[in-house]
Amino acid sequence: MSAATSSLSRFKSLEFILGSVLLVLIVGSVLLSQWLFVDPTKISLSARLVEPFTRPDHPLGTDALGRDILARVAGGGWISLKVGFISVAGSVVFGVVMGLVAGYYRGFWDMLVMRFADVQLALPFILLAITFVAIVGGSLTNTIILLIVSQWVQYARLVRASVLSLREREFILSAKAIGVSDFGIILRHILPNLLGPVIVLMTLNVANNILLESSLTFLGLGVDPSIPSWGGMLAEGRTYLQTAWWISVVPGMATLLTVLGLNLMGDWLRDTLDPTGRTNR
Amino acid sequence: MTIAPSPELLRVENLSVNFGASQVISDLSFSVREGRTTAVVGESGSGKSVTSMSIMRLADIAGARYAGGRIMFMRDGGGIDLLSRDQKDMRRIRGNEIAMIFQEPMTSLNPVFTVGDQLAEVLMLHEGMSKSEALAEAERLLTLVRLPDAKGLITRHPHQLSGGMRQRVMIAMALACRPKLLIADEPTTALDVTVQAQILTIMKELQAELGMAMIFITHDMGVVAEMADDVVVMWKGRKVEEGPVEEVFASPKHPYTRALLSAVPKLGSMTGQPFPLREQLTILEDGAPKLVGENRAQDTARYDQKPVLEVRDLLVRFDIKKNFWGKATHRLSAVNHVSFDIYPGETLALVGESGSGKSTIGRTIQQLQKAVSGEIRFGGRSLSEMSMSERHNLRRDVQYIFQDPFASLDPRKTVGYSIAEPIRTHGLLDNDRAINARVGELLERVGLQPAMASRYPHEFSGGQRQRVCIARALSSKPRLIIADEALSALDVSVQAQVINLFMDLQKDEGLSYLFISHDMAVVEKMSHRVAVLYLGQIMELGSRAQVFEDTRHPYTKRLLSAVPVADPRLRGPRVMLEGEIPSPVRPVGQEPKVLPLQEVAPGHFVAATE
Amino acid sequence: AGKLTVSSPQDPGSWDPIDTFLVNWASAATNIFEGLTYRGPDMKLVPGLAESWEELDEGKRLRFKLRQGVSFHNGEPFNAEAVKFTFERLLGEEGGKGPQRSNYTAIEAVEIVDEFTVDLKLSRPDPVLLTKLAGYGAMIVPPKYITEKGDEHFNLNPVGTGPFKVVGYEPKVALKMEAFADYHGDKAKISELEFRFITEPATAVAELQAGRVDLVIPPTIPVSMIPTIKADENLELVSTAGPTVYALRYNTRDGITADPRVRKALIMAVDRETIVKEILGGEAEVIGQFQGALSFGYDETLKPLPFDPEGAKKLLEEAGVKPGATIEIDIRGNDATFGEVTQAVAAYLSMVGVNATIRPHETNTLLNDIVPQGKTGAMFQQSWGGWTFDYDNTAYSMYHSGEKWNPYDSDAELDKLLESQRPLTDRAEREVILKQIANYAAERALEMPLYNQNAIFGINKRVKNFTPVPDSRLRLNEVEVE
Amino acid sequence: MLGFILKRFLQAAFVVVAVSLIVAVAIRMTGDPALMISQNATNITEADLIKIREGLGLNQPFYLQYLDSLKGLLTWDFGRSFVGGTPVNLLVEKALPATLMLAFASMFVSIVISIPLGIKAAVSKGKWADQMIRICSLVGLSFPNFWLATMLVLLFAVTLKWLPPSGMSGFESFIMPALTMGVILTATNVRLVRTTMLETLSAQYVMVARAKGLSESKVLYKHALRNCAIPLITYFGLQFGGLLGGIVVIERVFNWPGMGTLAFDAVSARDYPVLQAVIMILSLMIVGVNLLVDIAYGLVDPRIRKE
Ligand SMILES: Nc1ncnc2c1ncn2[C@@H]1O[C@H](COP(=O)(O)OP(=O)(O)OP(=O)(O)O)[C@@H](O)[C@H]1O
Ligand SMILES: Nc1ncnc2c1ncn2[C@@H]1O[C@H](COP(=O)(O)OP(=O)(O)OP(=O)(O)O)[C@@H](O)[C@H]1O
Ligand SMILES: [Mg+2]
Ligand SMILES: [Mg+2]
Repeated sequence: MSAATSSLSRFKSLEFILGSVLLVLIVGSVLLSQWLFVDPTKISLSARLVEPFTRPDHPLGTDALGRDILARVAGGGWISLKVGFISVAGSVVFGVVMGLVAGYYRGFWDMLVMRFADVQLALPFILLAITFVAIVGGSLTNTIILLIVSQWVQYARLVRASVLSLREREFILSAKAIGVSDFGIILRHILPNLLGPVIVLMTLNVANNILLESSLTFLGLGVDPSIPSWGGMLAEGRTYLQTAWWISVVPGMATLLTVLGLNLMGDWLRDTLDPTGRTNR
Repeated sequence: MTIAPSPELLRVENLSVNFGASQVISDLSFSVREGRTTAVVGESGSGKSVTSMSIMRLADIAGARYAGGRIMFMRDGGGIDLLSRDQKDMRRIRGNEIAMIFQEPMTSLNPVFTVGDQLAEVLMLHEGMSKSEALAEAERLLTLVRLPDAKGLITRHPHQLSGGMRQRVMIAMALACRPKLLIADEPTTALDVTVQAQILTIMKELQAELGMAMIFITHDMGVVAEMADDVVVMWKGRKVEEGPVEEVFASPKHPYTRALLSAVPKLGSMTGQPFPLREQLTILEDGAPKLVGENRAQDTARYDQKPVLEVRDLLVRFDIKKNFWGKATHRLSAVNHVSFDIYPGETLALVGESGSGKSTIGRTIQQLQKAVSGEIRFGGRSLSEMSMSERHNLRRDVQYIFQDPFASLDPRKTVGYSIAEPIRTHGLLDNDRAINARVGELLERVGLQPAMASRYPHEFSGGQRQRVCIARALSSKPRLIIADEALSALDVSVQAQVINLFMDLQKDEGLSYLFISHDMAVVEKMSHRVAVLYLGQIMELGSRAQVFEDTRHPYTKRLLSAVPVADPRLRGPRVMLEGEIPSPVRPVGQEPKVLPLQEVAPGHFVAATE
Repeated sequence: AGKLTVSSPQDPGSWDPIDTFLVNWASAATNIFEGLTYRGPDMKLVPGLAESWEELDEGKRLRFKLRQGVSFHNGEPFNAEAVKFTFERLLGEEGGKGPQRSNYTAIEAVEIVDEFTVDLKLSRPDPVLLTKLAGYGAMIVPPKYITEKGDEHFNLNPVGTGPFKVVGYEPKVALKMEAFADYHGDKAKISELEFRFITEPATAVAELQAGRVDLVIPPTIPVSMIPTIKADENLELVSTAGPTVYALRYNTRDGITADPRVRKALIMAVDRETIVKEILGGEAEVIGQFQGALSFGYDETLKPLPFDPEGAKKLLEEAGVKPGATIEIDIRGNDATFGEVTQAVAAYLSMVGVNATIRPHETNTLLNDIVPQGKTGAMFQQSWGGWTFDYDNTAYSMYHSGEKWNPYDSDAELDKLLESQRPLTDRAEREVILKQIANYAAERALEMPLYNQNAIFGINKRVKNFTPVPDSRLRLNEVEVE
Repeated sequence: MLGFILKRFLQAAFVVVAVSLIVAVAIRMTGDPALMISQNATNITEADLIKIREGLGLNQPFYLQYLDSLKGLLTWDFGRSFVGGTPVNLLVEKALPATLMLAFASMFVSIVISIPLGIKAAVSKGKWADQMIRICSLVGLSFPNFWLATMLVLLFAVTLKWLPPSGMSGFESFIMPALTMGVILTATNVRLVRTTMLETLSAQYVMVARAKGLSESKVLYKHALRNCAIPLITYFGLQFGGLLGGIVVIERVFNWPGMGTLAFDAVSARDYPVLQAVIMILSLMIVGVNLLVDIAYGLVDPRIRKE
């Protein structure tokens, strides 16, 4: 019963409430944007650069092509969240598997994965991006692939380091002594114990990747500019900062709120997953 | 009874301490006199450490709240209440007037600073010494705690010292500013008897030299008898008894104290017994003592049958240093040509000091460690001949209880999951209800409640965790259990319960045990045969009676004489192992000599002395 | 006296005239080097290092009378030898390694008549040659200096006869110049001139606002930042018609745009006037042909197709294009302004039932792979402008069969027209044919002509006497600073 | 020790060779530099292109070109840039210190901010100071670096005119780029410091240090922090490596003449020799940083020290 009450109190924690409210709000308005807001791609050259809070039909103003900022932020969330989440999910899956294999089996696999990682780390991301985009072209899928390719290493390294210390821990030995298979040990004993730091890195990287998309746009490597995305809007708004700050500040705030919500949820999730109640990472 | 009581130094008055909503200490009062030692004993989790941390005012840093009471500390100008001081004042008292040795001595030294730095730091802070003066003083202190080569030690880092050495450094550090009061929280639990004896002697001598008072916390009644002038007994956050040590030992008043003392195994109490004895036990039920179980001789060993386990000429080495090409230049022979058998229903005890290779033997048997050479046979079949699936099955038949219960439980799985894991892994039961029922039954057998299955390891006390590990080892109905220091974290009353459980299982199911321990009294009580290990080699091997009553090897003798006796009347000088254990690390090609065993009596083997 | 700091978006890497085609080479190097002819901001061809010239042998020989008493920055004298050396270098081994040579292949030989008279012997008449002599590869270089120090040294330490001499060059950072005291023409009014290379528009504008840069030259300032500059009381915006024309060209081979009616319809569907007025802040001129008004060959009677969505719908229906048809537009990813324009174009197209998606590309991939290999969608960005302001330069590359920029179309008649004007040295005759070509291309609607963009200069008000140039070839000897 | 060096050397060689090979192959898939060079030149013929390629040395077989670039690393002569023919080592010698200094400055800013904040957050875990620090640090993660950079420029250079908006010209010019990068790195680093500190703070020796009567700052900054050093140094090392190649955008915004700009321009222009040199040097630097990290391990933590 002590376990039950403590998990209940965890559930009720401020972090969870705040985080979930934020995320529900954001994801909700993103998913419902089609019905809630006007067409985010609708151009109106007669209503360019409308300031926020001055016109009821454009509560958050319009951009240089007269498109409604609120609608674009809401609609653009879809792409941004997709880029953020899919790329993180992909790199987590790949990176964690590689890290587990390298760390648990050591030897040849370890060497292979780690040398791969070295090479990957020595390749600057932006260079990779330009070359990649130059070869295969810019598209949403390619952006995601690019992010996965360049980020799995982080997870692989993190996981490997954790596995290296975990596999020497006595409870792993004791599972072995009982006769649990390697697969069972990795799945049931190692993985749950390294999830904490992975979750933290994930929540940080979702934000990072939403923004990396904007760096790509900034460098001219982005995707179709008429499809709204937070990164794209941030990049677009940069030259307007002195004359129309809202073009970039609004998507920036959206990113901030998402990141905040995610991090709060991430912290909560990690605490919940960690019965020892001790913050690991 | 003391004739002229020395003046009070510290008086704890009606102290109550809370962690969050739960009160862990209630209304505690006791006092410590100048130049005298007060021992605090009691069950695990009864608030001993919290009391000492409260005196140091460190408990509030860890999140405690003082709900009531005072802690009066007498200084020249009269008493001050430590609880009403702020942290800044306390910093002047800490380390200077009151010093403390923490419960986990092995982790008390900061790994990244040299021993000298850490010692000098206190001196520079409180005594205002310059760095060089402080280092000189540090060297003197290290000599004071009988550490060899104090000069060299100054520049060494903690990890380069053995546990015993580190312990003495901690003592030196606590004594650096000649405190008026020293609090020692279980300073010897992690150490084997020989090193423990050394340290206790040093502490007593230093106390006499410096005239300081001591609070000594321990659950080893032998150590209490050895060290204390007064005893405070704690139980569930309260003081249940207090008095001079002889009085408390001779006529304990509170039932808990009685239960505690009755459960203390005494070395030599078994003299003349052919078999281990299963004894009745006093337990407290709702505060009232009750005698449970039966008394019987444990004549379960089946020497007529084939051994369950045969170990032949086992050699385990670790490469310590490697050269340019990655070839080993220095090796450590952790297990050096060891042979023994275990028969069905038999308990073989493996004793020896820390680092003698006991755990390594256990781990090698459980296939967690590769041997360099030698043979291990189960039921007559050699491990090397077995197929993968046979080896897998072996992990059901042989269970290993790890030395450190906390470390061997997955922190993210409920203990129920951990206990059920062997059952699931080997498919012993197939439905969840049956498994849950079995887990509950196992928990009850080790003295815990079935409801605890849904808790996580950190929610248990050290002793409870150890019992969880024992339950897990039992869950697959093994034929052999390797118990590596399986009873060390238990207070004596619980320890006695578990010993009885082991014996009952042995009788009912013919279980065999490889019982690894450095607690000689427990070994004497429960084993059929005993093997004494020293630097990876068996020094003496024979039946319990042979080894304990007809001790042949000088090392065994030393080991036995180092055991503290839980009787304050029997204090006296004893043979001391001087200096450090020789290093087991040898250059390749200079492996330690294998000393041949000679049979001095039927079944009693003794190694030749050099 | 005084110092002028100019922000230029790109460092050409080498100052050797034969190594580069970059306009930003010209904006700095026009102050260092001179050609035989010169063309100022008014676009009139005037004498440069040659005092006069005449055409001989039916345009197959050009005779130049050289200016006397001119010396290079290092003191080396300028004479016929230097001219001969310059062109032989350009057309020889060294020139072959660079991109400039092909512009001057009409020159067969350089013959020295006397120390200050020199003949260019041509293999065929080249009507644009005299203009080409005013810039880029034809800049006269010092023979002794180059022979002694080597070409590599010359790249980084250029020496010419211009009003400014180079005193320091830090690759990717800045080029520093000083007024050349022995300049033969109007001596520079400022004593120091520095070109800083700043790629990022916002950064360049920030530098301008901070007063650390006096002049930001094109193609830096995006239209989106015009209000920022206008709002700053210390700054001023100066613009002039530039050479660059923008169009979305068609894939005339496949898809719906293979039909000229569709191509016309799409042009009519887009309100180019509004785009120019709103998005480009009026800093451009709508065009109906792929050249600007300054270009030789421009037909002022050829008006842009009117904005007529209804007419466009009708034409599309005629051509059998159903509403909801989709096309792709390929553009340069780093051109933010054109990105916005394209989005507006797409929006207009959607109003006539054509849904366009936009694919941005890394510039060089678009230019050297996607377009030449014919991998574009139905439309692709082409921004083009030769400093020579001669329509031939554009039209030949865009319309002649087999040219790099013409991956889809092949029109025998157009080819013939294009080829026929090339050898003509009679300007009037050539102009007629060029206009004919422009009309022919407009008739077939080979591209959607958008606009001719102004060259936009951001300038600090303390700079006086600055005249904007359409072709980036800035010569700053007249400029003064307070 | 020798074995260690040998291993390190082989590892470095592997990374440099692999990275440069990947880049060499990839960049050649993105187009022909001769076309780039002659992009706007009209009337160019195939023969002209061949001449240009010859001039660039592209007529040689790939493996010779590649070996040449490897040799360049050993002789510190990477040939000449395809764009303008500037000797590559000249470019690199200018850009490398610029980037290194900026990376150091950014790390410095981030460390100076994140260590005290991280420690403060750890000490007051769960209290409002902790929450505030964590939330504020996220702001650095929510706006892209070029956006933050522009804001700084507008504030400090355009409005207040305290600092130069761009370029590398002495101490003031470092402040804004370093601050931008520093703030962004800080977002992650605060968390990292907080976490590792939390673990260390629960260690026994921290209690012991307190029991000695040491002041709180000595306890935290001497005893606890030193024990966090290993994970921190590891992470800072990775971060530094990332900075070396990853500050293209910041270099662009601040017009910083560094390796990022050089590399970006080189890729855009398909300037093989420059790109190859930049990549090889960067990967060497990254290997070097890893080595320094390993050496630092031994310095801060005697348990890892080699005998
Ligand atoms: N930081 C803490 N937070 C919450 N509860 C604590 C904390 N420290 C100790 N406790 C609780 O206080 C009680 C007393 O603990 P304490 O460490 O004093 O026991 P002890 O007598 O020293 O036991 P042992 O013999 O196992 O060392 C225990 O129930 C423990 O769970
Ligand atoms: N993995 C290893 N690598 C190197 N040396 C080891 C390793 N494991 C054990 N040793 C060494 O082997 C020797 C025997 O260790 P073992 O753990 O068996 O001792 P023990 O008798 O169980 O001691 P304790 O009573 O302290 O548990 C020790 O000197 C130890 O330092
Ligand atoms: Mg305790
Ligand atoms: Mg052991």
